Amino acid sequence: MGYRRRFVVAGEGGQGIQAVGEILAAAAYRSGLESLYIPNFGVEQRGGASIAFVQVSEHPIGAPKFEHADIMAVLSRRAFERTRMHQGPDTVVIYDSSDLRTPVIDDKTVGIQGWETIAPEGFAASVGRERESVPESESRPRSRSILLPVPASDVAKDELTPRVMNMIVLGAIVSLVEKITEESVMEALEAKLGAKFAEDESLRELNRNAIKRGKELVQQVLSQAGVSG
Amino acid sequence: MGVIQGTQRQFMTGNEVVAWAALAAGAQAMFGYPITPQNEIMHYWTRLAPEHGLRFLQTEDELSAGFATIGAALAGSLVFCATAGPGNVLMQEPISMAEMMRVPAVWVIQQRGGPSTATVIYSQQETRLTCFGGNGEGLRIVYSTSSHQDLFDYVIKALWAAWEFRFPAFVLGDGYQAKMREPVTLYDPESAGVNLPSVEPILKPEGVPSVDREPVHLRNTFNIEEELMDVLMGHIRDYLDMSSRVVESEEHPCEDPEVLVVAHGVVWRSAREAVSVLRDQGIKAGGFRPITLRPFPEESLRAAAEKVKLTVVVESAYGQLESMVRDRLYGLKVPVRSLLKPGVGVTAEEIVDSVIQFSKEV
Amino acid sequence: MADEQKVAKAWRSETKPHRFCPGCGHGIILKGLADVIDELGIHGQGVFACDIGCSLLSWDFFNLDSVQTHHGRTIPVVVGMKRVRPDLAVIAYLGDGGGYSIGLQHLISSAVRNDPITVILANNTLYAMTGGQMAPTTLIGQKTGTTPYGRSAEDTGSPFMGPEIVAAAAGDAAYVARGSVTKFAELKQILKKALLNQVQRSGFSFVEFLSSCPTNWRTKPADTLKFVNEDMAAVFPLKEHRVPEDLGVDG
Amino acid sequence: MTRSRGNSARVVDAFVGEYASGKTEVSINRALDLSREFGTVTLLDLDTEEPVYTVRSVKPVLEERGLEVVALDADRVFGLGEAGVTVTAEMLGVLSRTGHIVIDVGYGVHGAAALNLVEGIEDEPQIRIYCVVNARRPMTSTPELIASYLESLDPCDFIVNNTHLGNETSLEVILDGIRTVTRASEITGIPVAAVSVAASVVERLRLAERDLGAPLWSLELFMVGSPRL
Repeated sequence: MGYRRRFVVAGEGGQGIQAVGEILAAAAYRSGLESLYIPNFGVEQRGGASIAFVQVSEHPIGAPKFEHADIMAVLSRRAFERTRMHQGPDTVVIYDSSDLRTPVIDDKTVGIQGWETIAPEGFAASVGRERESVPESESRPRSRSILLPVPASDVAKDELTPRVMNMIVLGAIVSLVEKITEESVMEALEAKLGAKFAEDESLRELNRNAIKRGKELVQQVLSQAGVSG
Repeated sequence: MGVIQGTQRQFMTGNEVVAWAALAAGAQAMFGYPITPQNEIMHYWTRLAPEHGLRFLQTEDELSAGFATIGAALAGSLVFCATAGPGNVLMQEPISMAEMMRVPAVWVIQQRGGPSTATVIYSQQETRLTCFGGNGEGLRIVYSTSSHQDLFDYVIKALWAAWEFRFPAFVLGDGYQAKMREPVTLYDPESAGVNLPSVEPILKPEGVPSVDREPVHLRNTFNIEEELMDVLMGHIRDYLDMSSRVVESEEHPCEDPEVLVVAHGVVWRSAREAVSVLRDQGIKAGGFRPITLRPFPEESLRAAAEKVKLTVVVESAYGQLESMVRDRLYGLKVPVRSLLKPGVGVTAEEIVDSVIQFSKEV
Repeated sequence: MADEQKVAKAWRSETKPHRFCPGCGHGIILKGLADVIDELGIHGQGVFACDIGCSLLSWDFFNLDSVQTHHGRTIPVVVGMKRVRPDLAVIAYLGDGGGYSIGLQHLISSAVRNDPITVILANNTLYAMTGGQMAPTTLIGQKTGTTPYGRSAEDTGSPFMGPEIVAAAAGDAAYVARGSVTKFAELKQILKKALLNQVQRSGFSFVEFLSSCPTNWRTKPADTLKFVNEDMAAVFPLKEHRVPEDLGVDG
Repeated sequence: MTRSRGNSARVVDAFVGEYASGKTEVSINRALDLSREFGTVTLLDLDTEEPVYTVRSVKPVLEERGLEVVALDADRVFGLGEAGVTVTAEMLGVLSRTGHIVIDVGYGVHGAAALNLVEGIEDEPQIRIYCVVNARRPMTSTPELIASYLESLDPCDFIVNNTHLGNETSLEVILDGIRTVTRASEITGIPVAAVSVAASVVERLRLAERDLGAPLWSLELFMVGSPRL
């Protein structure tokens, strides 16, 4: 079948999941690959999780729907529950090891309530930062599936700004895909956010640094685990 | 000079592609009412509107959008409309008038789950509605697309066909195609040698009525049974006459196939992929895709099915394509099995498993 | 505008006598419309669209290009035309069922948008098309096919006040009025303003005319007249509800 | 016939009745009978209620049989059922014609009121209004229902008992009908002018040999089969 990679990126609405999917797909396209991106579909759409499906290939891509992903990035427990059917025996799962407990929307919550509106940055903080580990032991039975903990939220908050957490995740994903060049990622970033960068030059560096940090975080995990790049 | 310079490879959503295709074909107006998953067609059309002098009106409902589309077409405008699901249901009223009065307008249908409100996501459950909705005979041209390239090509072709043959024409997409992004080649149809619609006022042609010419009086009401049948038989003859010029299908070839997988729309992508996998596994599979669902490519389907020992129909609906296929294969001995997933996408893996299972059974 | 030398009469004699019943108000409204089109000299730009109902009997009434549509859907059809051909003078002709019941959303929305179209509605208090059933405009106590014991306000509400409601939805640019087939001179003045507001001011116009249906009312000529002038007029006041300040009509 | 008006006085008979009571068949037969006896007869279709199943559909057949038929022509009934059933000046002025007049009026009370539209009807000395009753129809199935219906029609001069069950008409149906309608006639004081029965049934049940309490009108049926305009 030739070279082909399938991705699932999943998290809470407001975390910038779809931007990761869009830039990932566009970067693959700019790298000379066929590429297909589709936002949430199927039952995954319900319940507030935001999911992006991306496929890249040397050949034209068939169905937008697939069973098992090569790489998954899951940024909340709920998103993981919604997408675990795509975790196959060989799937690499990146997860936010600094993950926050899914915020509870109740009648005390002020502001917009509804589909894909929860957990914007700042909001999560307002409801407290309770840690929860994501794909713990119960997800392990999938024999060879590799889990990569990436503390994206913590790094974003402590080193950059919470808003760029998703770009750290993007950096982590593309660090595992040789055929997507760094140059094309930056081009796709520019195409997506160029207008915003024009308003505030500092944002460009912030996003670029986040992508780079994502790569580094993956390298760290892999080297700790004794796996070479 | 067209709005697209030369040939451009772009990475876009399907809804964007529809708007660009309509623009490239020279469409001047669109009428619409918000319904997911076709909304972005209206969004892009309205964004493109000022630069290209395009008309748009968000109407009070789909009935109004459909009838305004008819009014604009009668007045000689290259016009289209887009809808989905429950909107498509309402749209059948104006579409039936377009059918009766031979109004050359184009509808883009981005199918969503049904019946009722169901899901806003994806489905192939509007296949029968789009082909045969309304209180008539389904005198429509329906192209079912499976990729962004199809969306671009067939929106242009549907606009041409509607005016060439004076039947309402449809581009049947779905929520996946609407929302997903993939590469597409945009081109200027004229320089690419593609047929462009030839548009003229139907209701208000040149000249002053009763001075230069007779007034044009259009109607869809008739007095007696025989009068209606005369009118309809004229339409039906025209429809049958044009069919050979309109029908299209695609095959995924395989020498001496023993199994034929039939699918339309986005499911064709999975079917084609499944056929390749099956062949790798030593199963002699072939694929058939009707591109036009109205008129249906009957001859090519029969020719393909005659050669095989098993036909498998795959669709994201419960037998809407299957019944069309069975109807066309009547009299052939080939058994027909189906993988039916109403309102849900189908993966290549599922098709492979089903074909293997069905092959064991027959 | 039509070429000066090419002005024809809007009245199409080939299709006369028309198909309306003796004493029907439609023929009076349409005669007035033909006169006004001639007087304004807009024959060359006029397009006539009619609804389902007895109004559809007007489909070939005029020497104008015309289209007969579906029940209640005439307004969106002319809106579509006007959007792509602003040079046309489009006229939507419908009854009270098409305008106030099945197509009310189109009437109100078009008024809100100030679509530059002219909508003419005949109010005869019932569905003449299908054999005299209750319409939104049926008077309290009036017997119809579906109110055989008379319309009751408790059960089916009160007569629909079309121009009053449309005037409330429309802006200052709209012309909205109610006339009567029993007052022909005023009827023509109203029609003239309704067309001028479109062709001169690109404004929306809606005019209702109290109309007669002796066939379904089962009335003799004198009673027909009395029903319009007394019974109907008592419920539906004849007046102009909206007149744009700069809408000028010379005699 | 109930009364002989002789050759000098003209006949003006109007037939009213419930929906699908058989008004039209009775009207046609009455007109044909009159034309056999007395010459020129005009049959007026004043059924403004039912758009299709009326005299209009058999107009050519009746004209061949020598009747003058005043009904809408097909080209006058544009959009039939959508545009309503219109009347013409010719129809409303029917009383100005010479010869006998038979009027087939629409169904129900509202239909019967259409007679009011005919010019000069209130001053016509020869007008006789017949109510056609089929006691096998639910709204006129008992003497009391028939009586109340007849009163609602006011004025009504005679009853035509047209009780039948189509092809299933038996002697019992006819005799039952006679009992029911006779009772209604006693309640209202409105005489029964005739018992009308399809000719085939008359023959099958040998009704001509029986005393039915009123003259027997043997009906030749014209409205069977699909309607024609």
